[in-house]
Amino acid sequence: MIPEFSATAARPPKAWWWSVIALIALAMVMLPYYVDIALQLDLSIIFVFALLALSMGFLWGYAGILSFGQTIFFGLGGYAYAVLALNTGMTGLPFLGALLIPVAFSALLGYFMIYGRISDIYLSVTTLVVTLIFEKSIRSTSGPEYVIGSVRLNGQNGIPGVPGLTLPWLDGAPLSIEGVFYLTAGAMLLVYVALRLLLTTRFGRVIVGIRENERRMELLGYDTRLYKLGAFVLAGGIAALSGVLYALWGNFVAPEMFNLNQAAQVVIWVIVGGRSTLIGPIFGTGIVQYTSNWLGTVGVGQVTLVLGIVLMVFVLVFPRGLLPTIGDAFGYVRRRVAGRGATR
Amino acid sequence: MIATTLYLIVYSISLLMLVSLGLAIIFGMMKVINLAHGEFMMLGAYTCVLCVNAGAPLWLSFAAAALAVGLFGIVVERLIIRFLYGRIVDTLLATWGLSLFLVGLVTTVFGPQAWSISARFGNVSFGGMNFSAYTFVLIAISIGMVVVTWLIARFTTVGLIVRGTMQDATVASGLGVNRNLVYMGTFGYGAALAGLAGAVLVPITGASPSLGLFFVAKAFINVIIGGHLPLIGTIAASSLFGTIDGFVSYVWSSVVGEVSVLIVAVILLRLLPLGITGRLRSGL
Amino acid sequence: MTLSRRQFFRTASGAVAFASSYGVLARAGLAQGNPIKVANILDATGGLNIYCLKQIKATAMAIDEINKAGGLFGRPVELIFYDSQSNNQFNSQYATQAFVRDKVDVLIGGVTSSSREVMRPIVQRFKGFYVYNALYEGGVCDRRHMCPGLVPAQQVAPLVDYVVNEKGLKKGYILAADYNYGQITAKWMQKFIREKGGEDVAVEFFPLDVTNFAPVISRIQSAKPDVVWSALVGDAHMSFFRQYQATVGKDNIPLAATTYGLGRENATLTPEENEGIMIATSFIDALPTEAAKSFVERFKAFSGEDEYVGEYAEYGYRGTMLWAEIVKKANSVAPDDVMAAVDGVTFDGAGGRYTMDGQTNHVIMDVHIAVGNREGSFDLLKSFSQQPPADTQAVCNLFENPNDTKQYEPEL
Amino acid sequence: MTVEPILSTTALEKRFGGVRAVAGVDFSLQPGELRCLIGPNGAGKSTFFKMISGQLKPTSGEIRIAGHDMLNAEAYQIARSGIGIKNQVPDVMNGLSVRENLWLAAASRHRGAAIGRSVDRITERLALTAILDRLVGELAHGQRQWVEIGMVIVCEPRIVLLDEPAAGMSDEETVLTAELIREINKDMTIVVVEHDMQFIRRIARTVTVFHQGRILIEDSFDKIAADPTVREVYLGRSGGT
Repeated sequence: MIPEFSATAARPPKAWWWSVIALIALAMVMLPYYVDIALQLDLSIIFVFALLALSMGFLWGYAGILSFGQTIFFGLGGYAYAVLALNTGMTGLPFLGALLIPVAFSALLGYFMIYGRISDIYLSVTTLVVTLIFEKSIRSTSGPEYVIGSVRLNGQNGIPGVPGLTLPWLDGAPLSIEGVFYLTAGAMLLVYVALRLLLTTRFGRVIVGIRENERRMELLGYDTRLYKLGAFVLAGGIAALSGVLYALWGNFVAPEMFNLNQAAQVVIWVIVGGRSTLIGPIFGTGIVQYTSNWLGTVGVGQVTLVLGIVLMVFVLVFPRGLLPTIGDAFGYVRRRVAGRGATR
Repeated sequence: MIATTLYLIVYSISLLMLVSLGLAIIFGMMKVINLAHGEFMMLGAYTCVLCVNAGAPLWLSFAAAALAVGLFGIVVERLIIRFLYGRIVDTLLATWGLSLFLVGLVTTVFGPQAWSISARFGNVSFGGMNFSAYTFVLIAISIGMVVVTWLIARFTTVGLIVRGTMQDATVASGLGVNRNLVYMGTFGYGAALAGLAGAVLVPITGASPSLGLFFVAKAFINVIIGGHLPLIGTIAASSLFGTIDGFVSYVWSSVVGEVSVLIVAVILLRLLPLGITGRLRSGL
Repeated sequence: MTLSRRQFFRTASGAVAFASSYGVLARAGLAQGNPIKVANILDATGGLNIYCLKQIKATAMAIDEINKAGGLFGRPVELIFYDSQSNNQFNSQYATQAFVRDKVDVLIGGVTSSSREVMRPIVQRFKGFYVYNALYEGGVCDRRHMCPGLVPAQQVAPLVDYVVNEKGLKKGYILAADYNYGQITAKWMQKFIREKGGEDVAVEFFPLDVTNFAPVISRIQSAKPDVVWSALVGDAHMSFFRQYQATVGKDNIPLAATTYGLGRENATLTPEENEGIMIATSFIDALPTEAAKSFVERFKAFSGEDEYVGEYAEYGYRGTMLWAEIVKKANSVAPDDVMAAVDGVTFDGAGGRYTMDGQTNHVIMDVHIAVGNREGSFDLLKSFSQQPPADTQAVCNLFENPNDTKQYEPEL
Repeated sequence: MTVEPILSTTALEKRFGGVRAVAGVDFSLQPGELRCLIGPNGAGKSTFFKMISGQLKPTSGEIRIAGHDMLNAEAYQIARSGIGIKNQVPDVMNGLSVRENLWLAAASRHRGAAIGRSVDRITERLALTAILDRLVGELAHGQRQWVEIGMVIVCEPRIVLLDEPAAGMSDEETVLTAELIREINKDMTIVVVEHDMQFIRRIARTVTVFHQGRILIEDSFDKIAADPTVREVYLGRSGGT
């Protein structure tokens, strides 16, 4: 068993876990001194997407809600930031505003689905359909009449030139590539730690209980729909953060943020990494993104061909994902070793 | 004006039935959501183009497409799907992988460009309007597909066995029915319908690697809204969405048509979480 | 090396094979000194690759020819290819990687306007030089960017002139893809049609994934125009030409298109569907010039593909060669020197003479009116000599504002 | 003097399509009672329990808990009003440990350190210490029943509904369960559905017999056991299980 999963999930992390986190944080701080900015850029986008994967993985693995449409909040976050920042000329407040708008929408959509008691697979489909609605609607805004404030929505082409985050103590200059690296790495690490700690709280334990047996939790007196809505909104917020960071990373937003391909990728990252852990989605994102990035420069021909095979192999052979499978293998070896020791 | 609207609506409905029946059968009978459905259609389209280019008549190419994709479906069922029965999400993910794989493979083999065939059907005119004669062929085939499926399910032994197995697999296998064979056959039949749909679309859209992508979302929504009864569900959902799309696209524009279909779909999911046929216990 | 480059092409058909150009030279002992590095970022995979696959090879052929002719001032040219997988995120990553890690001297590529707008700020940030080989909506005003492709006014004006004036098809029904290019092109169509005394009865836009054109075909028949104008783009929209031919037919209402042929639609539709579509272009395979014939032959030999070549492939070759000419004139590959040397550079290519317009960094070129034929190709009808990028010139002046980097939308 | 019933239903009815699973039940329970419900399979006992606990919405009728109308209340509201139920099939969080199951149950009632204390108390009372860190899904059927009973009573409900608490238990466990039920009856009102007549004999004072969705008869165990109609509909058919 992976420590995060099941029995010990609710326990506060041990000292070794905190030391690993501290080491990783230190490594992140040091990294820009040792690697070129192209690699920092590659890593930053992995961190951004890892947040998106975390939002889906958390919702699926811990709350048992399979949402194919985390891209809704990802895209909304990006677009909200672009529109707010370009309109106001500020970046700090738009950053916050861009988190609030998708969160509000996720509360609305979540209320609609969870309080309507839409069954599991239909919830997945509804989220997918909603993200497709957003994609189609945004795509059809290329005419000059689609303006929010002074910003053209630009349809298919998306909004280029999204301003980078300016921080008051940096003399108002937009964040450099190193700055974006620190921002994305920090955000990912913080969200990961926060989610891990959340699982030890009453809220965290209750949503895991609901995943295991929603009816029992209700019979124990928990308003399960409220908890599920809470988890859904939280995940929406994480996806929104990912979307805002994406806009800051590439300085553009486009309707592709909502599309089927993007939604599919999130699922692939989570599946590859492991759906019942928090660290799995992060690793999955890293591996898949790095692979497609690398495939694009070595020329294997069709990248989708390789990704398709990866997805099939994982579902058929390692349905629990990479990390849990490795964890199992470790556990097996350890038991074997321990077993041999005992018989001696 | 009225005739045109009516024609567009019937055409829209037929297109939807054509592209979603195979998916609906596989979903309704086997509880498998086949996300590679669009790519099955694409394979059918390429089969059709290859046959026509090799000199086969069009109708024979349609049959060849249905047969080839049907066989391919059986292979897929044996190699992938059968390990995943009862795991609805996993089948969805595995077929998603298959879909990406097939798009990549076909692009590598046939190139990214659309392939076309020369098929002259001419046009029919009435009321000062020309209508493509082929669209009437498509409407006929689409209706034919539904009718034939209904006849098989209702009046043949095979249909009876399949319905029985899907209702209660243990009882059926107790009666000496080979369950594997039934699943294989059903999946193959659904795939064959997808292949036929793809082939029938060739004169309209050509065959290209992205063919599946254009239709799979529509088919998917249609099936989910239709619910678990493949025939009634497909007919009901196609009629509803076809009417909306056909009418709205003609009176306003294609964008408004597509978005209104999606919005109606979301509202329906809220009202009927199990689809239109969700509350019906029996039927086809 | 036992496998010749051309064989490698056929077997791999992937793009990175081209990166070996320099390797071959090095082994042949031709390479002296540091190679000049050229990055080419295009979509070999994904939905946009119908515009890119030929251009990737044409760019490689241009580099190959430059190297065979001894490189640029004695230095060999190395091509590095990146597959952006029809995903702007990769355009962003690879553009940065090209400048930072691979330290390229010029960036060539991007096929959509959005991919260009993602990469231009990166080119600015690293003070590089960027060649965008595509037909687009016009208006980019940036000294670090050059575009050898057609812009709407350049293309639409001659086509309208021919269709409305010479053919007398006054009443037009405009269909366009629903994105910036389509929106802007539709406006230019309206403007020019009205100026020439024609009438635009309707303008309609279609999302790029629409395949069912039955509703609009019915509306067209009710409106009874003299001609249908198309700025439809992409794979899905090809269905329009099929469905149009099966209902209305070009014999009844002719079709004129600005983008038709870019995705090599002519080579993939059937003869009857292709026949009679009127287009305005800067290159077709069947141009009756020696330069065009030679280009088509060389490309077919280089790529090993015996198919219609098309305008986008020629853009790749044209853009690379124009850049090379500018480098020769500047006698330096440094982006700032290249920028300064742009104005007035010419290259006599397959579509005629290309002259760099330093005011906009766009190209003055011949525009050819052609019509689709039954052989999956086009017949030349008429050529308009040396058309300027008038729409972009109206809004952009890099001589006066050298620090401009905006993309303007022309006011109509 | 009549005490207000802690739980009462009036003309409670549930239809599934054309079938009336519960066909007009008037039921009343006094505080502190230990009531047994018996009846053949399909008599409507479990459906009745599910309506009281909010798992099924009644077609018509009335449910009152301590005088409050609970007909349209959600399951969690009913639970908070003091009803705890153990369902027929063990209904626990199989993927979690025994400790976590009990913790979740206790946390619905308590806050902070009180949660841990009540988990400790129930662990001791039900002798679950040895299996505390095992996954519930890995336990034997009988053990899971105990965990579920523990989860119900750790919430300190006013009324406990137990649907076949002794099913699948060994004789020894059955005896222990009966003892436990009698013990918790000191603090809580209890309704038990059971088939095992030996078990009922051990615990029951008043027995209610369900038949075809209605209450057939309500009396003391001995009278019921002697009643010929009951023997016919219930004991006669199911062979006195």
